[in-house]
Amino acid sequence: MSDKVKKMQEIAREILEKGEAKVVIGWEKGTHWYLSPPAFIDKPEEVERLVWDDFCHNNLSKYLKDYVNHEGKVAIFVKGCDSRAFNRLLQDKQIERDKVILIGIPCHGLKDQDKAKELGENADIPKAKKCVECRYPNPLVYDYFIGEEKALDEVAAASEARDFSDVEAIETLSPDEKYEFWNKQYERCLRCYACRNVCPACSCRECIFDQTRVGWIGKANNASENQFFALTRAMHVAGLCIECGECERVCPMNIPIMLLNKKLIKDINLLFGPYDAGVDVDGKLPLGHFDKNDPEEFM
Amino acid sequence: MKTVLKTKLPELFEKLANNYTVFVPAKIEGISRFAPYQNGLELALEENVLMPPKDIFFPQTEKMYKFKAKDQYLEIEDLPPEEGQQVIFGVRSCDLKSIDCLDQVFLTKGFVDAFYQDKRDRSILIGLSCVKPMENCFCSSMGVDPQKGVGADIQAYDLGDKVGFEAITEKGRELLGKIETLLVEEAASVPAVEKFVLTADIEGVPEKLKNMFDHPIWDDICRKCLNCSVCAFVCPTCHCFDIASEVRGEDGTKIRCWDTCMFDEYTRMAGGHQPRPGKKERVRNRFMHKLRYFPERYDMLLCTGCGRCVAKCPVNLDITAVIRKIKEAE
Amino acid sequence: MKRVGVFICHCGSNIAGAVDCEKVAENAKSFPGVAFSTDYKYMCSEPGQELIKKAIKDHKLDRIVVASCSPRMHEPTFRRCLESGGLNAYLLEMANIREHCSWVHPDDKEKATWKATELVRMAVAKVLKNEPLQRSTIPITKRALVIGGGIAGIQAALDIANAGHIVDIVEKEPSIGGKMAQIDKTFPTLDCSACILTPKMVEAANHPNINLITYSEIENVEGYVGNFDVTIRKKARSVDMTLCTGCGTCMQKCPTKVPSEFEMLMTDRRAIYTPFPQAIPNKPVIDRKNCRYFTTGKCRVCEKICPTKAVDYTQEDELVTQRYGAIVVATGFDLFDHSVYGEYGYGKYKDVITGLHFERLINASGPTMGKIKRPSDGKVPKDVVFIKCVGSRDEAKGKAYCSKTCCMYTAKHATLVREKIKDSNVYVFYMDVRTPGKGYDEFYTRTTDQFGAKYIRGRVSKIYEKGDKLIVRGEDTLLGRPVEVEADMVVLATAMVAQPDAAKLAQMVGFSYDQDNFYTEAHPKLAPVETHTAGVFLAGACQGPKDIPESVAQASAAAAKACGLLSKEEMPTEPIVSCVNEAICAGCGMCVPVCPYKALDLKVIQERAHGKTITRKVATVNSGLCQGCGACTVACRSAALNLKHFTNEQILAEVDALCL
Amino acid sequence: MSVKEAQANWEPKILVFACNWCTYAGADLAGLSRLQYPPNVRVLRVPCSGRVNPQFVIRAFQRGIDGVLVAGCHPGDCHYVTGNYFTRRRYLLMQRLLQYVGVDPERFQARWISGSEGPKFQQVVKEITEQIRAMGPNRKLRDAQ
Amino acid sequence: MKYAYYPGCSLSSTGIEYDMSTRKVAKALGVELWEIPEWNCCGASSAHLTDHLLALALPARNLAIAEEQGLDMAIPCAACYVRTKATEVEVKSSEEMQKTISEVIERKYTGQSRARALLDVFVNDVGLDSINALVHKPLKGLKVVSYYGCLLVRPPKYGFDDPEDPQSMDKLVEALGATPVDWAFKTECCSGAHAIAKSEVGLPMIEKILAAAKESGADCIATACPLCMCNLDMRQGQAGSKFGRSYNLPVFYFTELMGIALGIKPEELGVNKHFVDASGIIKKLNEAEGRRETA
Repeated sequence: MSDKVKKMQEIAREILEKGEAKVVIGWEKGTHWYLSPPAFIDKPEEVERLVWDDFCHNNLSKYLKDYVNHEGKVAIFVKGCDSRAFNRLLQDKQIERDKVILIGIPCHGLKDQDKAKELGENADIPKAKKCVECRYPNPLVYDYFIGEEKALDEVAAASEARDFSDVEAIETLSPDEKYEFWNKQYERCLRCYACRNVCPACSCRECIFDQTRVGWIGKANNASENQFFALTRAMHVAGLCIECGECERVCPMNIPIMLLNKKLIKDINLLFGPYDAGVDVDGKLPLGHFDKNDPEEFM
Repeated sequence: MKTVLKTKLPELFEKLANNYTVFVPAKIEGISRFAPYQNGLELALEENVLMPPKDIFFPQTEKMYKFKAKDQYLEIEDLPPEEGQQVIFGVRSCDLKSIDCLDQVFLTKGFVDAFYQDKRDRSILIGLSCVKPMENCFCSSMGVDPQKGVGADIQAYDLGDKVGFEAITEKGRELLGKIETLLVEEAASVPAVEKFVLTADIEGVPEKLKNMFDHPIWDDICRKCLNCSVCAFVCPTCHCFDIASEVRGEDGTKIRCWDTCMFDEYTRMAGGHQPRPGKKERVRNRFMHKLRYFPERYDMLLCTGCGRCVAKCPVNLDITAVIRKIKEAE
Repeated sequence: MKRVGVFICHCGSNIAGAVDCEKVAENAKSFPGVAFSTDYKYMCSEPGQELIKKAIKDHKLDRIVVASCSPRMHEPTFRRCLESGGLNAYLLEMANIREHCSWVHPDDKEKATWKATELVRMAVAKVLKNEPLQRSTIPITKRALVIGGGIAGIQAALDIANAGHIVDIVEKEPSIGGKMAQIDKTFPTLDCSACILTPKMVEAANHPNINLITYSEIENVEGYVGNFDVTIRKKARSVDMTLCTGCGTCMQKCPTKVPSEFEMLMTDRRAIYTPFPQAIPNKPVIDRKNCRYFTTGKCRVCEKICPTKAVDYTQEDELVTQRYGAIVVATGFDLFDHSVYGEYGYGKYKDVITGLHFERLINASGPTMGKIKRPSDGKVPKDVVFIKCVGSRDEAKGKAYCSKTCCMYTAKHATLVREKIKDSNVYVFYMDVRTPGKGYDEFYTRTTDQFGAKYIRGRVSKIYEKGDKLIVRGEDTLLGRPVEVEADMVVLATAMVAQPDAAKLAQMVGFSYDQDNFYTEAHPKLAPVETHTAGVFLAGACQGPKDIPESVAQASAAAAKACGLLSKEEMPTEPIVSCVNEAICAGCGMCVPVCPYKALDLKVIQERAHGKTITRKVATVNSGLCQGCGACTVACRSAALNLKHFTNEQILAEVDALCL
Repeated sequence: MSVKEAQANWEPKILVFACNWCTYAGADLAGLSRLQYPPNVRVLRVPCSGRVNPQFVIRAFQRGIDGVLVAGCHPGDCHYVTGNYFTRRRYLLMQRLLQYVGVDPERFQARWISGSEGPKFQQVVKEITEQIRAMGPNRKLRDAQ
Repeated sequence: MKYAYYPGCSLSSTGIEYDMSTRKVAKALGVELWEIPEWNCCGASSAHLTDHLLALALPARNLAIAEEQGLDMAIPCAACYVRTKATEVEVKSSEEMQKTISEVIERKYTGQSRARALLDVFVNDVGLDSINALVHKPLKGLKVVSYYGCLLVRPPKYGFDDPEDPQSMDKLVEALGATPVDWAFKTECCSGAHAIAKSEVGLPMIEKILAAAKESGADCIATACPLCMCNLDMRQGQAGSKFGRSYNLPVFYFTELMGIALGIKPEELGVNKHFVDASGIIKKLNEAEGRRETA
């Protein structure tokens, strides 16, 4: 067992024994070696279930929404992306800071589950795509911290610059080629809403896609409705997406959802100045304010 | 047994396609599913496909009829009937069993669904045996024989570089006759099934669940669920649907679309009341339906052990683990 | 089943000339929900309106579409028609088939008729989803608040008070009077500023309808037009206003000397003080930051000496909340801090002063008793240089705008120097001389011709000290030559800028301000004293640089607007406002910053869920503030916010109807 | 009518979301001034361009509109003070997103048209109509009906 | 501490003592100067008056070489500094310009490597405390006016010090033990090349600076620019005779003063190359030193 896992379990045990929180949310081993799904630990004796390995993909902060009316505190483990998700939910007033105990873990980048399954346990498994481009591997906010502070620097140093080449590749296509590409992607969308439900930027009480009575979207599954869903969701998370990449990971149809989200991130940065969602809790949202000197193209 | 080289299968499908719509397992845009055979299609015969054959009989979106508002009345107009026979090749035992489940729902107990029945009647099923269970397969635990499914018109066997055929029904025999020229009669033994990675002990579970509606186990099981519908939409047996109208001015179409007990709207009543308000109620319903309610009504499980939900669940909410927890529960 | 009536207007031949109105009426009959459809020559005429009213009755119509001219023209007419026909006014929709159809497509009757039909179809689809809306009224509190007690605030308060309404003036300093009290003479008449200001101050103080709330600041503003709930922080004066007689003994005996802000720090005041002798109220306050008792715990001299025992060290800040019907904002201006100008010495040269310093230097009650003496050594300056546009018309270091008053006050200063120091030389460096105003240019001409001030057109690039002189180096652009002046004193015409806390107050009250933090009028031409927030008006230099007559004029204008509002008992409200579906609202607050009227806020509600009582936050719309723009509805991702009369459902229905 | 005939008789349909205070008034002025333009535009009145939810735009394309114009007051002139600044932010993004998924740039446009700019309204809708006519019917994002 | 050293053309000719003293002082302070191999002209004056892109591209090549080494550039000459800084600022603010420039110079320059004035490096990177600690021979009693010239701290967006009243050189000479004298001509123009081409314009400008320095009571002038040095030192006699005055004000590069205080022999620093004889000052300093030692 690695020192980190030991430390994790120690902290969790301490929190539960002292009664600081009633539940600790972490990760545990799942059906296969390459799966580390979320775990909910209520009792000190269960802390041994907790793990930290290359597959702790799930962004745990989203679960805090389930504990809004929970009595007492909830403790959760946060990677860089989980902490940004936490900040986002805080910014959306969906959770209260003092009802949560955050245990920060610097993250070296997780491994690709599909590749892991394909290549086997002893192979050199590549990083998950979302982790290759990660720029915030360290938790931005935490009450406890796993590992040494210097690990923060190491991890931060290892993180790479944001890469928009995939977005740019699509931008260079002709309109018809673009449409063909996206139409193909969304033709196969099941509208299972896994992307939405896993997304920490989606904090609505009732999503408009569930409001059939208003008639935003039809129940029918076809490329047109599915693209309404895709574009609307992209606009709804514009300026809020923290690039955890969970939407794309959980999509059973392998739709490159982050290509849409990254396009908006790229444009927001280009048009309105650098902005990273979930970093500054007190900052203004890109679509929540304006600048009189915003680019003028509509003359 | 009548056999054909796997490399010759396209030729065989080509021939059948003259008279039938031939659904074969194929990989399209990286997703494996049943698709009408056409030249150049990338076949996916190594493993079972991600999307089950369910949507051939029960499409995700199905038009039912058209209507037109006139003065204070509605005029109903039936859609032109679909015609032609279809062959579905390569249905694994778990999916054959799932069709059996769907048949129960849509064709028995005095409730016959005309849309389903029509498609079902026009279909000839060719099963395909499994040799190496996939990592998430546990069909044998659910009482399914991976070598020989139920309800197939023809059972095909994976013989390595060849496929062997065995007619089960009259329809099947007739179909085999049509491709006889491509088949070779030879003695062949079906290879034994390899060991399953995943298993589940279902013994006594449906009975035990009768007294577990209020069991605290559900509080724990439900917690990581996201209430998405990946599991239901990749499930070969889930069959809930919702009927809706698409209205454009005076004209409208009634459609029915897959629905799932994971969604908020599924049980929300007209007045806004929500009897299954949270994850717990919805997750409980899903497993209760699969493992208790369905067996109670139709005397069969509503899980065939295909493992698709285990593979695709974003949070690894594994039904075999749930079964284990139910077994262990006090 | 809803029953829509459709009425197609010919507008004489205005519409019928290009659109086949009979055909449009006929087409409309088949639209879902339409129970009656007809056309008529002039729908807006008396018989036309009667036709509609009769049809409502005869055909049991419950909503109406009128296809005629622009709704911007006759929507009120037909709304009244519906009301008198017994329907709610908001069950009307109009299809604009004149301005948007017949008039612009006069030559293609077929296409115009096609378009008119579609416009009617859109209107029908929308009206099917219209809801009856009720206009309501809000009561008006007959009391006005004037924020700022300078000349603008005093004038506005006097005008409102004279109209018979109660007015409170809130002033942050211990005395009213503002910047005008510091000024010596006023241009172009050179009459004494105090002589014309103090009578106004006294009048305000004695007016039965005016309450002075000095040494106080606005803490919070809630509510909306007619009903602003304003919390005022009355800072602790440490002197009981009811006991103090203003005898001034305490101010003589106080041992602590503090540089006087009123005198631009050029002389001292005491820790217990009134800002200037004519202060109103003429009762002192204790400056607790500098008071010996408050800093060391010992002293209490003023307490001992006070004959009426008015000194009270235990006083605390007091928060009072009062409801007002109207607010006049008259918070004035500040002066540009010229220390950003390195070329003028970063403010470190003692004899480089601002115009306001100069006002105090020449004021008979100022630190030098009206003798012009330079601050460094008290010498009477012989050579005085004035530099205009310091901080104004300078995008690099200051503000882009023209500060408007500096040309005139510099001319005034130049005149006064020449008048008081006979053998003096006055140099004025300028970019332009701008003197639009009654008697202004004549005054400037006198300054140069009669008083001999030397105007040099050019900027000053550097000032440095050489011995006891200041070397002012610049360029005379008319001669095209560098010039150097050896000066004894330099006076900078620093720009008028917004008060440092201007933005904070605007955010509190809820109106907008420009990039320089000056308050933005509702319309630069047609609503120059209103703000975008109903019931809030602007007076004086808080809106932009102004001289005294302009400030006074605007103050009276703002007062007139306020009086107009206060003269009513109540005012009607438009029901087209946003509303919140609390069941859906997640309380994320994304709508709040989008609202320009501060109409959105979050509130806590209680509800039962899963058998427990829980509290959660939801958005709430203040329908008194909401103007119905609908920006919030788009910010709301879950569509919990909707705009009445322009709901999501209605707009979607219009889009759908158009696409058939 | 056969499919071919329908195609031959195709007329572009263009939806204009117009704010009540500027662009709608501008369109009224175009009418008052009898400025002619093609009969292919339909003006949908909204209080402010800030009311135009991007979802309305996608919906229009779904249902078969060939081009959408969102128009409002010039920045700084908004009747509701700041509404159009939000419109500008939102649609700078939306426009790029639509182009990114293959919608031709001509099909979605945004313009500032004031109440006094009747001629501009005329010119803009003329231009858009001609552009769209040259491109033919929009099939992208469109539902099968 | 390591920097890419860019001496520029003046430092191998008229300003050779600036180069000598810089290298000596840097060594003494433990600052490693890696001279940019094959450095090219910064393009001063001529390039930016003729072609904007050329003016940016010339320094960009030097910066690119520095960037390849992962080093910031240390630049003694004020003109070289301001031209190089201009390139850095432009590249950082415009991605497009960055691409264009990289294309022109056929090297990648991303704006990572920064242009630094040598004075900035010594004062802000090495630090006044560290310098002070290394002072062997404090310049006790020496009154110095710091003359920054017109380029070193301007325009404000390039500068590392106040554009109107800079302080870094004043603080530096103070750290060396000398007495900085405040004056109003710190950033006055020395007339640049006018002194050569239009002496009737140039000489009065030089004269004003010298007069102000003299009037302030200073013993000498410290400077950071080879052209300023030329004008104030070489043309001091010319300016003086034109106005009938004699100033006798030695002018030093600040690096020379540093060298002297650090105990380096004046000849090694090139002090003997001045036009206005500085030996008097050196002598006085030595005498004071001697007195202190014997005392």
